[in-house]
Formats: sequence, C-alpha cells, structure tokens
Amino acid sequence: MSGLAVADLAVALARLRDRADMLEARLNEADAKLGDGDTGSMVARVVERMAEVDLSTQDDVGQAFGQLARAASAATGSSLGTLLATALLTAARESRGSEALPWSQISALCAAARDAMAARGRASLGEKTVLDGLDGLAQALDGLDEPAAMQAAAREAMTSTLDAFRDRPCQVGRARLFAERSVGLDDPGMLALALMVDVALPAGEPGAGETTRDVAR
Amino acid sequence: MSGLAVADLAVALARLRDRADMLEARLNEADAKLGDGDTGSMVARVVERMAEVDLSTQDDVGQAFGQLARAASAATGSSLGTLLATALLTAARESRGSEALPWSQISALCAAARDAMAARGRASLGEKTVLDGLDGLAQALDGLDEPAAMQAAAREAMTSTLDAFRDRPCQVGRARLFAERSVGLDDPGMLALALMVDVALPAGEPGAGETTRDVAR
Amino acid sequence: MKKLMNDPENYVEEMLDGLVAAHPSLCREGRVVRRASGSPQGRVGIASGGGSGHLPLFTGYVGPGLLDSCAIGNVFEGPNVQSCEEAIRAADGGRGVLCLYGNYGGDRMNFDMACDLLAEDGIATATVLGTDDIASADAAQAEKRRGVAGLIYAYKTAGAAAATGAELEAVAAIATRTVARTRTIGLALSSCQLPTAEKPTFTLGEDEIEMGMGIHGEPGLWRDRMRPADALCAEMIERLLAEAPADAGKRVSILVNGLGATPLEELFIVYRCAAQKLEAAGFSIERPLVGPFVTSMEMAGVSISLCFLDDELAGFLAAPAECPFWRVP
Amino acid sequence: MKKLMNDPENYVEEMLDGLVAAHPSLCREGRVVRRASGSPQGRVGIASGGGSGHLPLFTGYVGPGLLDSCAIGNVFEGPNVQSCEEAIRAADGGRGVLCLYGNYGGDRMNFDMACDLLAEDGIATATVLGTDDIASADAAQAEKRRGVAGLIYAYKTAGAAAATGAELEAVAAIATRTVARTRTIGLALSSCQLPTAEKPTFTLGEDEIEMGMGIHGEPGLWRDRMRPADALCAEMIERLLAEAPADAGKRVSILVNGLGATPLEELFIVYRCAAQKLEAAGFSIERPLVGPFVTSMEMAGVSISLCFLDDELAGFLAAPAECPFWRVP
Ligand SMILES: Nc1ncnc2c1ncn2[C@@H]1O[C@H](COP(=O)(O)OP(=O)(O)O)[C@@H](O)[C@H]1O
Ligand SMILES: Nc1ncnc2c1ncn2[C@@H]1O[C@H](COP(=O)(O)OP(=O)(O)O)[C@@H](O)[C@H]1O
Ligand SMILES: [Mg+2]
Ligand SMILES: [Mg+2]
Ligand SMILES: [Mg+2]
Ligand SMILES: [Mg+2]
Repeated sequence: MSGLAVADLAVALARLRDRADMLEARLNEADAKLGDGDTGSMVARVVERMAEVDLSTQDDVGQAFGQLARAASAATGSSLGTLLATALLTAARESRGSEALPWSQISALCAAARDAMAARGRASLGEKTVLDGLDGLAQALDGLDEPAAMQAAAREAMTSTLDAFRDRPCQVGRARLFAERSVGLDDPGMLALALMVDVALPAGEPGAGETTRDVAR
Repeated sequence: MSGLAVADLAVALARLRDRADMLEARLNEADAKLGDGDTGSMVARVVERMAEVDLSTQDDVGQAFGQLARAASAATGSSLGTLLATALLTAARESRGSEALPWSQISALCAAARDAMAARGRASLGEKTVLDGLDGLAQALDGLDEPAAMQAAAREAMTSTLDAFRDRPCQVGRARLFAERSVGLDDPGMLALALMVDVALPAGEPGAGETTRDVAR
Repeated sequence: MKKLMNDPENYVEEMLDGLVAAHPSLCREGRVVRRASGSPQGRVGIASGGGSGHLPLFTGYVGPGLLDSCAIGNVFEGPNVQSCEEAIRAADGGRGVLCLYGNYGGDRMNFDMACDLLAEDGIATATVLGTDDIASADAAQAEKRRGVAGLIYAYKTAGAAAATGAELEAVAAIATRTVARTRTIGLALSSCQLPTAEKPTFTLGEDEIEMGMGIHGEPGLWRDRMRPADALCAEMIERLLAEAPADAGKRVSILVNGLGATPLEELFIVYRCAAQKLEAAGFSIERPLVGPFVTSMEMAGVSISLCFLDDELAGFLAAPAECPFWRVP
Repeated sequence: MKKLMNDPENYVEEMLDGLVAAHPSLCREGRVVRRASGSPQGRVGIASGGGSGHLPLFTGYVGPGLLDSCAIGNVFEGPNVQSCEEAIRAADGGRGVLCLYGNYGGDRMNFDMACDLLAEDGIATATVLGTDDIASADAAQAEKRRGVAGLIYAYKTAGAAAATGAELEAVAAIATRTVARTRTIGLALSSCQLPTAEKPTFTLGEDEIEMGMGIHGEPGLWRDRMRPADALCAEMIERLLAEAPADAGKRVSILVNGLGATPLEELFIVYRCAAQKLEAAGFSIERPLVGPFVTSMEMAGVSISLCFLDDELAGFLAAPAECPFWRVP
C-alpha cells in the first residue's frame, strides 16, 4: 500500500534544512512586523533539531512522528513551535503502528492536528493563524490520494489561504493587538506553514511551482 | 591713566557670550579627539555664568576679577575651568584696589596667572597646554602698552603658539596618554584660550583678523 | 548591532553559565534555575519562566521571599515543556506550586502542558498570568494583556505570602490581586536584536520613539518624534492612572524600569517627574524601584509600572526578600 | 542620540532630585550627596566625588561600610571646589576624612583646594587617587593612570577599615594598597554623548570597537572590527594579568562592569569566559561583581577589573556594607 513513509519524512526534513536560512530570514521579517521577530530563528532551529533525529532505523511512521515531536518540543517553547510539536504528537498518535500512512488519510491527519492545536492554543478558525493554514490544507487534500495531485493541491491551498487572509485582521497571538496593522500582512505562522509545505515537497509542476515560488519569493 | 577697567571686562564677556555656541561646538570637537569632549560645553557654561555677574556697580578691577573667579569656580570643576578660575583669582590679587590695570601690566598679569595655574595643575611649560598659550601671550605683550598693538600682538601670539605646538605631542591632561595621536591636533585648552582671546577682543585690523578668523574657522 | 557574544546559538547557555557562576545562590540544571539552598520545605513554591533576553527577569528573582525556580526559554521564546515541568518540580515542597509568569501564548501552552503532566504525579499547581501591559489590549479585554515589568510586584507579594505558610489558593489569590492592581506602559527609544537575527527586530528613526511597545518589540500605540522626558512621563502616568483599578486607594508603588540600554541618569530624571505627578494626584509612593528590572537586551527606553496597594499588598511588598537583583531587608 | 531628559542644563539637577527621591538613605545638599543618617561619629569619614554621568558611581556608593559623602560635578567635569569642601565637611566626624576619587586633573585640583581650605579649620584629610586603568599609561607611569571602575574596590575596603575605627592614615593605607592591587581595562562598543553636546563624543563604525577606552571616551589602545566575546575577554584578562602587582597571590576579585548600554546577558557571557581564564591561570575568584557599577551614560561596552587580594583586603571586601547599588550582608 502506498502512503507516507518514514523515508518521506527524512527527505522532507532534508529539504527544509537546506532552505533553513531562507525560512529564518523571511519568517523573522514577517514576525518582526507583527510580533517579536523570532518565528524564523525558531523555525530554523526546530528544523535543524528535527533533521538531526536519526530516522534511518525507524520503520514506524507514528514512532517517527513521535521522535520529531520530542525534538521540536525540546527545541522551543514558542507559540508556533509548541503548536507544531502538538501537531506532530497528534500525527504520531494517528499513525502509530503503520509503516506507511495512506495518502488518503493525510487530510484527516491535518484536520486532527488542526483540532489539537486549536485546543492547545485556545484559538479558533478564522482568526488568521497557522490554524487556518492547516485547515486549508486539510480541505484541499480531502478525497485525494495521488501524491502529485496532492502536492499541487497543497501548494495551491497554501497560496490561496494566504491570499484569502492577507487583508483580514489577526485575532490571536501577539498580532491580535494590532488588528488594523496586520491587514495586508501575512500571519507569520500561516506563512511559516506555507513556506515549509512549499520547501518540503518535491519541486512541483512548472505551473504550481510558479504559484509557490511566488510565495517563497 | 589708561588701562583695563571693569567696563572692558564686561564688554569682553558680552562678546564671549555672543559667540558661546561657536566656542561650545569647536572646543567640544577638539576635546572629543583627545579628551572627554566637554571643553566646549564647560567653556560655554563658564562664560554664561561670568556674563551673568553684575559688574555695573563695581569699580575695582580686582574685585571684579574676584567675582568672576567665584562665578567660574562655581560653574565647573573641570581641569581647564579650575585653571581659569585660578587665573582669575590671581588677576584679582594682582589688581585689587585699582580702577584700571595699566596696559603695561597685562603681560605680568598673564605671567602670574600662568605660574599660578602651573602650580595648581602641577604642570610645566612645553607640555602643550593652556599654559603654553598663556606664556605666549605674556611674552607677546611684554613691553607693550598700547591697546591696538596689544590686541594685534595677542592674536598673533595665539596663532603662532598654536602653530608652534600643533605638531608636538601633548604631555599633560587627558591627552598626554596619546602623545602620538595628539600630533597634528590643537590642544583643546590652548585652542580655548586662543578662541576666547580672539572673540573677546574688538574685531582687529583686516590683516590680524584674517589670521585669527582662520583660528576661529 | 554589536553584541558581546560568541556563537549566537550558545547565547542562552553561556549567559546562564555566567549567571550562576557569578551568583552562588542560584543553581542551574539545564534550562531551570532554582535556589541553591534547595526546594521549599512545607510551604507553597513559586515557579516562573519565560524567554531569555529580559535579565534580571526571570532568573534573577529566584531567592528567599521571591521565586523558587525558573524555566528558561531561548531568546524571546517560551521555555519548553520539559523545562516547565522541571521548574515546577524544583519549586515543589509538597504544598503545591504557583506558576506565575507573563501572558504569552508559548509560555502558557508549555506551562499548561507541564501542569497537566504533573497533576498525574499528584503535584498541585495554580496558574496566575501577568497581564499588566495596558498598551497591549484595551480595558475590556484586560485578561488578554501581555505581562511585562509589573510582574515582579506579583513575584514579591506572592513570594511573601508563600513565606507565611499560606495555602496555594491563598498565595495564588495574592498574586491575582497584585496583577489586577498593577499597570505598566513602555516606551522604546531604540530596538533590540535577536542574537541569531541579521537585523534589529524593528527600526526607529534617529529622532523617533514608540509609546506602548512591548518588551519583545511588539508594536505600540504611537510612533512620533522624541519629546522631553517630562512630557513623555506625564503621558505615561496619565495613561496608567486612567486605567487605575476601580478600588484603587491612594497608596502606590512605582517601578521606573530601564529596558536595557537606558542610563540610570535618565531613569532618575523620569522618576523625578513621575513622583511629582503622582504626588500631585494625591498618591503616596511606597518603595519605589528605579533601575533595569525587566529588559529587552539592548533596547533603549523605559517602562513605568504602578502597583496600587492595599494594606495587605503593602505588607507583602515590605516583607524581607533577597535575590541577586532585588532586596528588601 | 536620544536622551530621556528635559533642558540639558538641568540634567544633573533633575537626575540628583530623582536619585535622592528614590533612595531615602541618601540626602542631597546642592551638589553633595551624603548619608541621610548623618555624619560619621567618632570614626574616619570617606568622601568621594567626580563628574556626573557614571551612575551608580559616585553617589550610589554612599552608605554604611562604604562612602560618607560625594561631591558631584557636571557631566564629565570634576566637582567644583565648594562641593568638594562641603562633601568633606559632611564626611567629617572629628577623626579626619579620606578623599578617595579618580585621578583626573579637575577633580584633583578641586579636592586639593578644598583640603587646603579645610586644613585651616582643623579638618584633617588624606587623599588617595584611583589609578586602575592600565590602558591610560604604562606601568612605569602607573601613578598617572586614570581611575575607572576598580575604584569601587577601594571604596569597599577603605569603608570597611573606617568602620573598624581605624585611624585616618590606616584607612588611607588600605585604600592605597587596594588601588595598588587593582587593575582595569575597558572596551567600548559605542559612544556616549554629553547632554549639552550636539553629537556623540566619538563615533565607532557599525562593526568597530575600541579596546582600552576610558569612561569618558578617552582614546584607547586599538580600534578594530568586532570579535567574539571570548576573544575580547581573553585579551583583556591577559593584559590585566600581565600587569599584576609583583606581590599578587592567587586570590582575586573580579568586576565585570557594564558601561551603560550593554545588557546583563552579555556581561554574564563575558564573566563566564573571564572566570574560566582566571581559574585556568590558577586564581581563585572571590566575591565576583557583574553589572553596571561604573558607567558612561549610554556607552555600550564592558570593563574588567581585577583586585588582587591579600588576607586583609579579602576581609574588608567581605565586611558588611549597604548602599543603593551594592550590598554585602
Ligand atoms: N494561540 C494560538 N493559536 C494558534 N496559533 C497561534 C497561537 N499563538 C500564536 N499562533 C501562531 O504562531 C505564530 C507566531 O509564532 P511564534 O513567533 O513562535 O510566536 P511567539 O513569538 O509569539 O511565541 C502566529 O503567527 C500564529 O500563526
Ligand atoms: N594639569 C594641567 N595643567 C595645565 N593645563 C591642563 C592641565 N590639565 C588639563 N589642562 C588643560 O585643560 C584642557 C582640557 O580642559 P577640560 O576639557 O576642562 O579638561 P578635563 O575634561 O580633562 O577635565 C587641556 O587641553 C589642557 O590645555
Ligand atoms: Mg514570535
Ligand atoms: Mg575635557
Ligand atoms: Mg517569541
Ligand atoms: Mg571633563
């Protein structure tokens, strides 16, 4: 059965690690405008710590997600990092015992992660946070089970979610306090998810690539 | 008998006060290079406090010098300010009881002030300080008793003393520690004396004026 | 921006090494700093924590009559859940632990998770969040405000309450009341920079200042040209008094806090004006604090906190306490 | 450079107003700050003083076991002779007064004049000058060196000696020995600006630093690009140890001093390295001090002072003392 295996996680992490500098600079910049300017440094560190995890002897996707959750959680206590660890822990629970998580279940996994993060952060959808990004992902992947189509859909979902929320005010996290000021700006956490999805996935079709290159400009 | 009267002091102080901003900026700049950058602010404050002294009912030059010495001494405890107060106190002693200090005695008064300052500051001639400036003044005025000639000689003496010492190392005050670095730079205290002499005296002949305008550039 | 540091990745570790080496009353275990004299015995413990970059906050307030332990995060990041857990354990003397820290998402999530985990081990915890920054949300949403410099008032009163042997709920109630009666506003004159970042978190023009900025550089209320200290101080006091709690009396303590790069001389110039304004408004000032108590690394600026005292809070504020950066004899 | 001030002409006055308002243990009379508890009774008094702009120096060290009084000058200018006279009088308890201050021309002239004047009134004085800055003259001319942060070690030991009831000569001898055994070197990362000046005293490039700079911005030993904290600290410790007094043992106290704008985090990073270097050189560190003790307003940078202890100095350093900015229990 085809699906997300440990090796896919390792490859994605390697790609993220390669682009850590870009992530750091762009996300620090985004967070400096609305928050405390640390999203990028935090994401870079979390990526590095996750990439250092030795997954080579691990077959169980759930166990691998668990190892990554521990690495992320040890690396930071920031809002987004903690939510990311929460998401990974949820993924670990959802996929424990399987060597490959069926592609068709990725959407449900995103939805479960979204709900766990919302509970942990006491936040709701629509408040212009990473949650809305993950929600967009869950919806876009719903019903899909073919990797290439899923990748294109994921990138497309991130771009359109960013677009949809850009001109809305942030309502949670540090940025909520400057609702007006956040209008026109991407939420750092949502942008982090978009950039990470873009970087972690294999380079897409030219068409999709265009869209996401735009995101990662 | 013609000589330095209280009214001359008042006029000189008024001229100094008028140019206090120039003195402040130029002397701070000179002191910033070799010392702690405060000569100008200090001189400006001392000039202001001296100019505030009401000399209108004072006839005794010695008493007037004494009042100015007290004003200067109250206004600062910096090296140059304290030496200036010492000089004024010496002048007060030397001229007490007279309504006009003969012009012929100005040279001796400068020499006496120079010696009192040297004793107070435990410094010697030749070390590139305000003392050398005052020494140049005392020598240049020696034997003169005609105001216009004295003014020209004073300006000329200040210019030539600055020139003579510019390329020598400072050996006292904060600047002594950077002997090499002080080569090529005017000593702030000597420059202060030169600028104050230039400003306090009536505008000179075009020729002499050129020279000192250069100093005060 | 120049920083006296080595590899920026080691900023926090090396800072903590130096801190505990210089202050033998503090003891470090990983990302937890606690009292070298050991865990509390038979009284409620107090744990705090937060991101690095705010010294003397948080670690500097560990000591008798104040905190028992701190969990330390990376610069401007909350402490991770493991550090929170360890800090709470270190503060546990069998009568429960008050978790007392600033209202930031990451800090709250991690302390909450730690409390959940520790509940399974039978360690009772209570949580009180610092929410003193009046610029960070309006009065109707006061519970959403960020915690800034005024948090140290809650450290002091809760620490004193714990020292009396009070129950966890009572200690938490004192902390809650202190937070409810404390207001802070900040003013930034220049930015700070994360050790790992390539540029400052924000930039202010040569003559520009920002009123209401947070201690991580979070945007404030207005940005404008520099003004005289007394004008700025008057506005800050006015804003603080406009937000005074309904039951405020006329007793107040004030903290004029340097944000990191502002000289003590300037803090005293501000204090002078603040004291005059408060006295003119009929307040009597008790135990004023002037100095860098809660900073943002090299940020220049000042914050003013008012703690509106009642008899009980005043008593706890006056109780003996001792830590490397604050002492009440 | 932005400063939280009003009319720059009032900088010192307003700063002093705020200082004494915030610290009731201090009492101000014009340009003199003395202990509110009164003049010393039946023991030697200690007066210090100097220019403003160095808080907590000088005024912040007035208190039991330290100074009795301070004469305060304008920013970076010595105190005037009248203030010196009044400060000495305030420190006089009938057994003489030690004038203990940094070796700067203006300060020396004014204290000297004051001592001369007071001798006529039968007040005995002795003078000891701080000369700890090794960058300000070479060892052959050690008596010409400037006094910088290390002066507070002499405050502490002389203050403790005076508290024992020792004679003036004995107190002066302790101060002299402390100065003779104390070495400091400074490192500037950015400039400061006089309140009345239009621009900073000097300028350092975006990535430039200056080793050996004085606390008024006096030029130092070299100017170069920024380096890692450990490399800078190693050079500073090396320079200090190369100048150790001939009879130095292996006991040392260290002061890692912030010049005004440098965050505590960075001071601890420097302290960590300094302590390692000293320990590697066989020294044992006693009573380390880390913080802003002697500043240059908003100058960024650090100075390191070493006080090479003998048994007697170590004892005086450990004696109880209490002032607004330093306390030994
Ligand atoms: N309570 C929350 N619920 C959901 N998302 C949140 C919450 N708080 C913060 N975030 C997300 O985290 C992002 C900021 O991440 P980070 O820089 O790590 O936060 P901080 O520095 O405030 O701890 C925000 O842009 C937002 O997307
Ligand atoms: N001991 C001294 N003897 C003579 N002149 C001195 C002495 N010390 C300083 N000066 C003069 O004073 C000038 C510096 O004045 P000022 O800025 O007031 O000093 P500081 O800031 O060092 O107290 C020097 O340039 C020098 O001419
Ligand atoms: Mg952030
Ligand atoms: Mg000077
Ligand atoms: Mg953060
Ligand atoms: Mg000076």
